[in-house]
Amino acid sequence: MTSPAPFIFEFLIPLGKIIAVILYPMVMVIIMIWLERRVVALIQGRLGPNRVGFQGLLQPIADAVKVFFKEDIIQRNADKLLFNIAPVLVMFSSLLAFCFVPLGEPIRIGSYELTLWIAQSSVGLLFVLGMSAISVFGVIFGGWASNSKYPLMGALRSVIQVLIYEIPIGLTVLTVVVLARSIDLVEIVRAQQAGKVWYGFLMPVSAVVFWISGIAETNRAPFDLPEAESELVAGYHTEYSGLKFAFFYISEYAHMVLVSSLVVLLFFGGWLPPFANVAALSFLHKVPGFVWYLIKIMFFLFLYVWIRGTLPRYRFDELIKLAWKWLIPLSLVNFLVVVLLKLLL
Amino acid sequence: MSFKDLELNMGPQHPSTHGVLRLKVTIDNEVIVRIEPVVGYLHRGMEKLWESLTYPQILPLTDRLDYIAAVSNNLAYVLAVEKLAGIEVPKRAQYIRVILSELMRISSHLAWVGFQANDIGAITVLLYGFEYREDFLDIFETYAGGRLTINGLRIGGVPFDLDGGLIGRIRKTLARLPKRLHEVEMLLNENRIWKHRTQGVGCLSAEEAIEHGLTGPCLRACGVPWDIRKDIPYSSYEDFEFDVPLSDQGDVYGRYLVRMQEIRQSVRIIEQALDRLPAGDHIAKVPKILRIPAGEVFHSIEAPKGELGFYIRSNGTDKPERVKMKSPSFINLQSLPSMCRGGIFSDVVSILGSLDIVLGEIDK
Amino acid sequence: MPDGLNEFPDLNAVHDALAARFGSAILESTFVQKELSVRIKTESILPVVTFLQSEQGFNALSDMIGLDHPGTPAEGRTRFSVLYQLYKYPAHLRLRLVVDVPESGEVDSVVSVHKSADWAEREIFDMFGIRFAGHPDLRRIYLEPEFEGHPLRKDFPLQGKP
Amino acid sequence: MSKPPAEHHPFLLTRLDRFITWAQKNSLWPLGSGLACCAIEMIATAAARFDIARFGMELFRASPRQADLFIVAGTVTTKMAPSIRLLYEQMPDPKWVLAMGNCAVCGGPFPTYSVVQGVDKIIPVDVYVAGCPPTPEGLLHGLITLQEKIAKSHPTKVMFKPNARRTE
Repeated sequence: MTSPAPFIFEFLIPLGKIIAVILYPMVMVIIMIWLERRVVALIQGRLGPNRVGFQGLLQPIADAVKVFFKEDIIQRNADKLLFNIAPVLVMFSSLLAFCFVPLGEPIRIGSYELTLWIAQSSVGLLFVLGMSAISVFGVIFGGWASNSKYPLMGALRSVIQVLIYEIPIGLTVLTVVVLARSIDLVEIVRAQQAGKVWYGFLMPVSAVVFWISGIAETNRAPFDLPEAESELVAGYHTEYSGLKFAFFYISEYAHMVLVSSLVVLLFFGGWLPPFANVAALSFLHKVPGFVWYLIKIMFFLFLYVWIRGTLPRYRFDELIKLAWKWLIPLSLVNFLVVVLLKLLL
Repeated sequence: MSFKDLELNMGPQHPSTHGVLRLKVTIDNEVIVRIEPVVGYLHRGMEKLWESLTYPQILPLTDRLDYIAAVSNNLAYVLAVEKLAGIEVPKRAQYIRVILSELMRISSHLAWVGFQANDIGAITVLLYGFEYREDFLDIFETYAGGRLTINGLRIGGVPFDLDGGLIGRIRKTLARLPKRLHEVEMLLNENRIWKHRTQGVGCLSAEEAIEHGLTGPCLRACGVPWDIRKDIPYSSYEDFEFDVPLSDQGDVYGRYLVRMQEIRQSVRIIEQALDRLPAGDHIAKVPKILRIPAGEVFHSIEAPKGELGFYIRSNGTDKPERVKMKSPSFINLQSLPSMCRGGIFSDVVSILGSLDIVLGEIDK
Repeated sequence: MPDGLNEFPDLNAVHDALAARFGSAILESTFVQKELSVRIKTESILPVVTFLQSEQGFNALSDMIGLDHPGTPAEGRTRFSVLYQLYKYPAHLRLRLVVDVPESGEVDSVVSVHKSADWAEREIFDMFGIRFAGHPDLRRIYLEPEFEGHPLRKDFPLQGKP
Repeated sequence: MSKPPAEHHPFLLTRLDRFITWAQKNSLWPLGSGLACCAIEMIATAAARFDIARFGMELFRASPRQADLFIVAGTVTTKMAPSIRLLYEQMPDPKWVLAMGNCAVCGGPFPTYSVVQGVDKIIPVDVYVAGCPPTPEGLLHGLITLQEKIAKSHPTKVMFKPNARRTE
């Protein structure tokens, strides 16, 4: 081949995608941080950041720049290697998971088909779940390496919490897999398109259990025990300062974006427009799928903030009880019912 | 590092110790084995300082004891001094004192519910509580010029009279209050997480509570109707009709319910006082240099936190020989270890919050 | 019997019972400002408090107060006094007990009777240096352990020792 | 190294300075540390009516490692002084201290044996806010004054000369 086109397609586009896969979560995180501070402020009858940039939109950027120029403290008794690895691990795993998160159907540019994901794999969903579970290692390393009591307790709480809530997540994901006959995220969305009903409406129990467990996985209120400020100071990242702390901070938000994306992909039709069956509303199809996707993600991110602004924090034993007594039995029964119905119908 | 008998040091700088309290907590995994409060990080030597000041000079310093309800401290102090010096306070002044101290009680309880909710993780309630409290601080600002430590009373009466404008403002603020309390209660009362965190946590039976010397809402949450305003009325409290809210749970939830009801009773008292505000002077004639003949007196009142008393011993000069403050938080905090027995680490935060301690009056 | 006490039969009954049981231990009783104050011998504080708690129903110790009166030893009293402010619930009676303590003397701790005496006694120890025999954990409560002197003693300067 | 300040600072570095100080002054995360009465007014400043969130300062950090601004809100006693000093030293550079209230400024109404007569006896203070306690407006004024002070600082100098801030 002599034309330069293949070179562009084979090298530059993947490069662009790699940059995009880092930028996209980052942009979402920045929006999310801003959204959280503004929305929580509005819930509480305040204004929230509104001095930096238009309506305070530059606030997260100011925070990031400031944090970048902060002193980095590694305390004397810390395990330096693990202490340094932990934030990188957390950040890396949450960004890597985005490789397999599709943003929409492929776009045709001339003869070239541009896919809106970095990698499509038949086990994409497993990979994403696995990556998000790896970040708990970062939390353990961080909490243990700090050689301090509060971070250690925070890390332990985090491990137990994540481990327990993996179970209902796995069981509810299985119901989706059973219906879609695939663990490829793109195929799952296509199956919802073909079935004309989003799985969230077909299996509301799965969607709710997945969402609750997702909040617990991301250590957010009301399950924010690992960093419960009134008990554990700042939890596992108490001893972190500067950029490393920012890594934890950003990855927490990236994780939220990831969980919201998963909920949307698995249960709410990803980039599919709503009311696909209603002919009168067919103009909704004119809006690009990506926009629908973002709107849905934003809704779930807003839910995160809403919940945080409303609910108190669970106690540790209640948190475990909630999982063992409610979520796990519920998701088990739900799984059985879905499988039985699938077999019978 | 072993997780059996892990010693945790909460404070003196910790987000939920309400100031500079230090708790030495020994935990076995998440269960509390031992807990020991360490106080004194805010010990300012008030009692020593008071011995070198004249009686009126002491008054503004009492504001800094329980700084969330400053007028209550003033009231206990001036009542003790007046009792010792035999000063007769005009009826109007007594009513204004009641109004001010009940307003303080409301603002203190509003701040409390905010802190308590924040400790349990409901940050929004903290901001609601503080927003509603601002209205009351506005009243104090209009009345005395300060927001928090307003030095709102004087020996012999009150420094300023209540005028019509301020009375209207108080009424307006009180009229707004029920809706706002309802808003807070909607967020908390039937909230499952809130109930899990507060019900059955930090229980104390009535006998235990009396044995520990507990006073105030914490005692009334155990079902003991001990309210000095009713039992040994002072400053014309006998003129007003009000109930003493009780709860028989003795847990954190009970303390929350009692305090929310107390706000409503305070509203009742203030409305009655405003309706029947007698005419007359607002301050008695008190000599510029107050010399009190030798003697001793103990007088206590029902402060938002409990029984707040002053023991004053005079020696015939214009300065007291000894002023001792009986602080409710000091006694209430002592019961923390018994309340936390067998609890979970997270409970410490919620129990400590429910005691409504103020380090200023514990450490003096 | 102090003047005016017979107008308050409840309190009078308590005083009579106390006088009947511990007649020799009572040094002085005063009734001023409707407050009954009974000065008793130092060594009999624990039995008196126990008696009042178990048989007279004074179930709460509101406060303990330390006093330093360096001028008075000449009048036959010692340098320090410790005051016990007792409260009877639900009868709403108050009673003040006073014991005198010499400069290096000790008082019996009443923690075994009233739990709220624990910190109160530590506070008096911290501020005055009065020791309480039998207190489970007599340490400074407000000041750091290294602090020298006892601030509420009259000979302690306000701004601390230089 | 006797460089005159500001004027002879290289152009690029002053641009960078402006950028960094812009970020720093707009994202002052205070340490959530309250000592006495002033702490209540500090919380009131964070609450709805005054809302320091507008300036990006509402993230009260519980851990000193993540804080930029130490608001010493209240009386510092001799027993508390070592902890205050420790907290200050646990904060990463660049850090600022605001002494809130008369007690933190100079000991306030307590000239007694147990009160440190001003927090500047133990840690360096950038801005003093008087009052007993200062009103939230007063604290906000102090914070804005601090923002102005930060805007005039030269963080790049500190970067190239790590001990500059300490010896200044």
